[in-house]
Amino acid sequence: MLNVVDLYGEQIVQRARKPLFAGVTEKATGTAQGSNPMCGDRVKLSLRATDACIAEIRHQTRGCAICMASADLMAQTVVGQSPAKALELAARFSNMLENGSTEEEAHESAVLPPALEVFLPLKSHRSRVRCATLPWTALGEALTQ
Amino acid sequence: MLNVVDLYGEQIVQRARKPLFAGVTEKATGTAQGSNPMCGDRVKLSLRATDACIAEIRHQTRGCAICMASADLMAQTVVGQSPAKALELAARFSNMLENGSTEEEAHESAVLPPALEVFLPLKSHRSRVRCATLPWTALGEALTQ
Amino acid sequence: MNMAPHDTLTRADLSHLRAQFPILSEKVHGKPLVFLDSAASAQKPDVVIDAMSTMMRTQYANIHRGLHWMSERATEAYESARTRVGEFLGASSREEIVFTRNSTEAINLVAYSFGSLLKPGQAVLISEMEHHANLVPWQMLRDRVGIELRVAPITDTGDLDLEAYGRLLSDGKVALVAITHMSNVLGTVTPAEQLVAMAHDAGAKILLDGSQAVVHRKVNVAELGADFYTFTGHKLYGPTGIGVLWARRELLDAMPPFLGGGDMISSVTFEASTWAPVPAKFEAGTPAIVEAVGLGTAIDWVENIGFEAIGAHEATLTAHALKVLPDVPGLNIVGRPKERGGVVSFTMDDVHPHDIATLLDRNGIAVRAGHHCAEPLMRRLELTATARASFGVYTTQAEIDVLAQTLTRIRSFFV
Amino acid sequence: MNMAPHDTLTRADLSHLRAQFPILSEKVHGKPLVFLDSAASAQKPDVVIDAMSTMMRTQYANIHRGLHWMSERATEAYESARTRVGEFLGASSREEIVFTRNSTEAINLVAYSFGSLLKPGQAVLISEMEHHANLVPWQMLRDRVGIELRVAPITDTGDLDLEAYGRLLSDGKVALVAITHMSNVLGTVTPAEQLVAMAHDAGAKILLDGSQAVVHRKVNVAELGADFYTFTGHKLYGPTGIGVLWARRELLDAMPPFLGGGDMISSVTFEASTWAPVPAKFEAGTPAIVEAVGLGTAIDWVENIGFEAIGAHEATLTAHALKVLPDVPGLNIVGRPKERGGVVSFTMDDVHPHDIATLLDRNGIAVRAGHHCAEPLMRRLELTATARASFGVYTTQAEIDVLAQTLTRIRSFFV
Ligand SMILES: Cc1ncc(COP(=O)(O)O)c(C=O)c1O
Ligand SMILES: Cc1ncc(COP(=O)(O)O)c(C=O)c1O
Repeated sequence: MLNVVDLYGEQIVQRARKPLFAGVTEKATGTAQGSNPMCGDRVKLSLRATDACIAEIRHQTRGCAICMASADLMAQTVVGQSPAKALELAARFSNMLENGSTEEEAHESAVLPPALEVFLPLKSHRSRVRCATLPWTALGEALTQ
Repeated sequence: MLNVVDLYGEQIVQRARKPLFAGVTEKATGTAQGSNPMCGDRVKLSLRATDACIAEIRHQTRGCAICMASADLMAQTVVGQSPAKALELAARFSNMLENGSTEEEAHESAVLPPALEVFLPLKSHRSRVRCATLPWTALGEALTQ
Repeated sequence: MNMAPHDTLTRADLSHLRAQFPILSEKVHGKPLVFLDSAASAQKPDVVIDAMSTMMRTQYANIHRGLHWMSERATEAYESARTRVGEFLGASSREEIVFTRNSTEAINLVAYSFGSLLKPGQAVLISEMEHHANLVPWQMLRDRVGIELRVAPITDTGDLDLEAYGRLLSDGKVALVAITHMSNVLGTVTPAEQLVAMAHDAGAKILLDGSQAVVHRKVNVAELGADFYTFTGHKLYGPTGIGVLWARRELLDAMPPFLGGGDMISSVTFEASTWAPVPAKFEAGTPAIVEAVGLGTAIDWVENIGFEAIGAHEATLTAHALKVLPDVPGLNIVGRPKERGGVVSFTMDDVHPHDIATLLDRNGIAVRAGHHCAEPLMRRLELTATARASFGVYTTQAEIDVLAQTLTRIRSFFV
Repeated sequence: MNMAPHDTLTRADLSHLRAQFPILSEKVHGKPLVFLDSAASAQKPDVVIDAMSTMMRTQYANIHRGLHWMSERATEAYESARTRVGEFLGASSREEIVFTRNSTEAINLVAYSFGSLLKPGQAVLISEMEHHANLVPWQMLRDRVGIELRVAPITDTGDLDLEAYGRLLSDGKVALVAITHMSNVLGTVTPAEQLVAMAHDAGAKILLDGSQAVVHRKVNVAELGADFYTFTGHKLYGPTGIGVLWARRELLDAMPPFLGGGDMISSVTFEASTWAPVPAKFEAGTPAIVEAVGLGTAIDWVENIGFEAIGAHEATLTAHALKVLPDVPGLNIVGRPKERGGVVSFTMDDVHPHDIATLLDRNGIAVRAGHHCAEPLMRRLELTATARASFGVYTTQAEIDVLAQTLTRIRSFFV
């Protein structure tokens, strides 16, 4: 049997295969491109936002399943939120994956939207963490232009 | 008790203390200086020779007991010999110390004047071999000028 | 290891051999380790680990200049490792062997030292399939000295384009060719003798990056006719921290030193220093003494098996991989060179190489995924990354079968 | 080693400690080894040897970029060694630690990279008591770039002449001071804080060569205020093949890379490359992975004993040596600096240092004799060579007594 454990959960594989937020935002107020030269992952983000609310956000992602799913679930998580809140989530997400050593600790310390918890198993695959945080780094850029 | 084994034999210590061939040759036909920058050993040689015979040879040596004694015993060995014979001895001496791995082998392969056999124990102190060969290197230079 | 050299490895030889690698009985994520990442770094046999421990436990001191027993023994061990490397490469003298940290440093040494003798108007010629280690140092040299950097293209099969290579040499401006002897991505073994002959005809010196090649075949620098050859200990079943530059004596003699410090000088005043004879001139400071001794032991170990047996074994493995992997749905082999070593790169439709590697790892199988430090080659291949399985002398056909089966499952998981 | 840190080593501690060094129970020429050559290279405790073996036996692969378990574990081990070194030196971040082969390479890295930012008219200031490792790279830089090389003299006691140091800085042309933190010949511990303050007042950066100093005392680069600090693993009870450059982050950021290759780039095309963030920018190619891990273990081991205890022990040994050695007929201690570490150089009337070393060796005692890679210092002292006894944490007073007794016999043998 293929040992996939919980790393490539249903959610991740689904979103990687059929992203719901792929594409380009019309009349974007912010755009950014994040890339990881180490593996060629690349995320192009476009969004339309006011100070109060991210009205629309789309991504064009070329990369692995983790990166693709992360971009898509990020878009779903932040749409409708204020830019400030989104930036806070971005920081919390990276922090959750990059620090703390056990999944338990991370669960406790960071209150994340449940949809993002599918990435928690990455903590034991440190070399893949950047795949998941790349879209969030791009988001930070797109929002602070 | 001090373990000196046969390395610093009577001959070597005596010659180091009171060299018989120290000094400068008058009307020298050849001179040379050998030095080992690693330890500061320095041998200045002067000699008077025809094609047939080394009539006189003197050294001024600043260095360790091995180097000093080697210079002095070299002078004693080659004086009266032809330059050609002296060069042959020089080659044989270096060869004896630098090659072969046991003292037995060296004894067999190289026929050296018995006076020089006091240096054979150096074979198990490879780092000191250069101290003994330095005067002979200088001799080669002084004879081939 | 008291296996007599013979032509191929029997099943019994192989299990005897594997038993000498303690790490091969480790488990990863609860599964037996299947280590298919030897091209990145090979595992170490017991004898190498023991040689290093034993030296540190019983006969260690700093080398050279030490007049005491421990130092003389350590010096002897270090210098006899140099002799072994010289014999291994067919160098005409042991003084032509310079110990470095790795291949990368060996190439940089040439780029700094030999490179400082080059002048604007001259060129260095590399190829499209170089590892960054044999590319970036020449870019840096170009930017320092103002030489030209030329790149010989490869064909679609992943072979060097010899016609283009000839054209790039033809104006006589190329002072140095620096080309891999075996590609770490495509597995391509380059036609070294021919490259050497063409370089020399054009008046160029030639450096061969043997980091991958020495592991898989008998290399003889005299027969190759090369001017510089480099390799790295950790890929040859030896320790990390030790690599080798071989160069012709007259080149080493003519080259200025690279690093300054102890052991590389003949004498020093504040005004000026004079250099020690080679190879000391290029080995400033305390070298990786224990690691050099470990490398010497690794070479003994490899030669005791013999390159006929190693070559035959790896050829069998590679042929097997090239037979079973294409049966995996959606799998594409990257590169079909004429002559190749035990390295196979591939991609899979619908599954990113990173996901392949992570999922293989979850099943105990170690492969590498990424650009393999060869970004320009990736661009030439119009890929951003590949997965790569690479074989060592301890690899079995059964491991390759497990790889193929697991890849099939991974693929069906994603589509 | 589960000794709690305390102020001094009891006899029991010491024998417990010695038992951890397998080599110390070896015999040399039939006599028990008395190893008084630790300043050249220290012996290795069991834990260091075991850490290296264990890694190669159970958790080895090439690091970085590897997506599989073995590679992730090896990367973690390597990077946590970096963290340990950073803490050990009091660096403000782990990214300020660059692994090199040894001190010599660390200093050369600065000479090439920081040195390439210097211009004719600027000067580098060293001292009269530098090891060749902290002298030759600056001569080579001078000859490459056209800077001036200045030399601060020492006093007759073997201390740095601070007045002269100040004068040499006063015209503001000195861009970099590079001075030893402890002399490997005289044992002099230089007044580092003061040297740093004076250098900074004169607008110069300062590099401290800590190769000897880190072994004997707690070093904190933040408290020292230095800009660069270097040391070498093998003198700190660690492996060969690994050294350390610490530098302020902003300096590392501003400096161009030294060696080119894998792992030091961010992206590469044939036209140009961009560099990875520090410290990767300065670590091209496969590093000395296992050796870095060994060094991390050595540091743990040293810190577990504690520098209060180590310092107190070595001060006692040095004081004892300075008491008993002058009683040896004809013996002259070389250098009487104000503050010193566990290194004592000496000469004996009528007996050349080489003969001293060889005869001591015949009696099992390892000391070093020669110019100790500090020829210009020898010239300043009007000597061609000295004999040098140097102490490690495992050295005993009884060993120093044996040294003194044997020296007395050697002397009487010669006169
Ligand atoms: C003061 C000093 N600096 C630099 C070095 C060079 O150390 P390494 O040979 O490990 O590079 C030494 C050791 O010999 C030393 O004592
Ligand atoms: C072809 C080739 N050249 C050079 C290197 C660099 O080797 P190292 O990292 O040991 O310097 C490698 C290994 O990654 C390689 O495969």
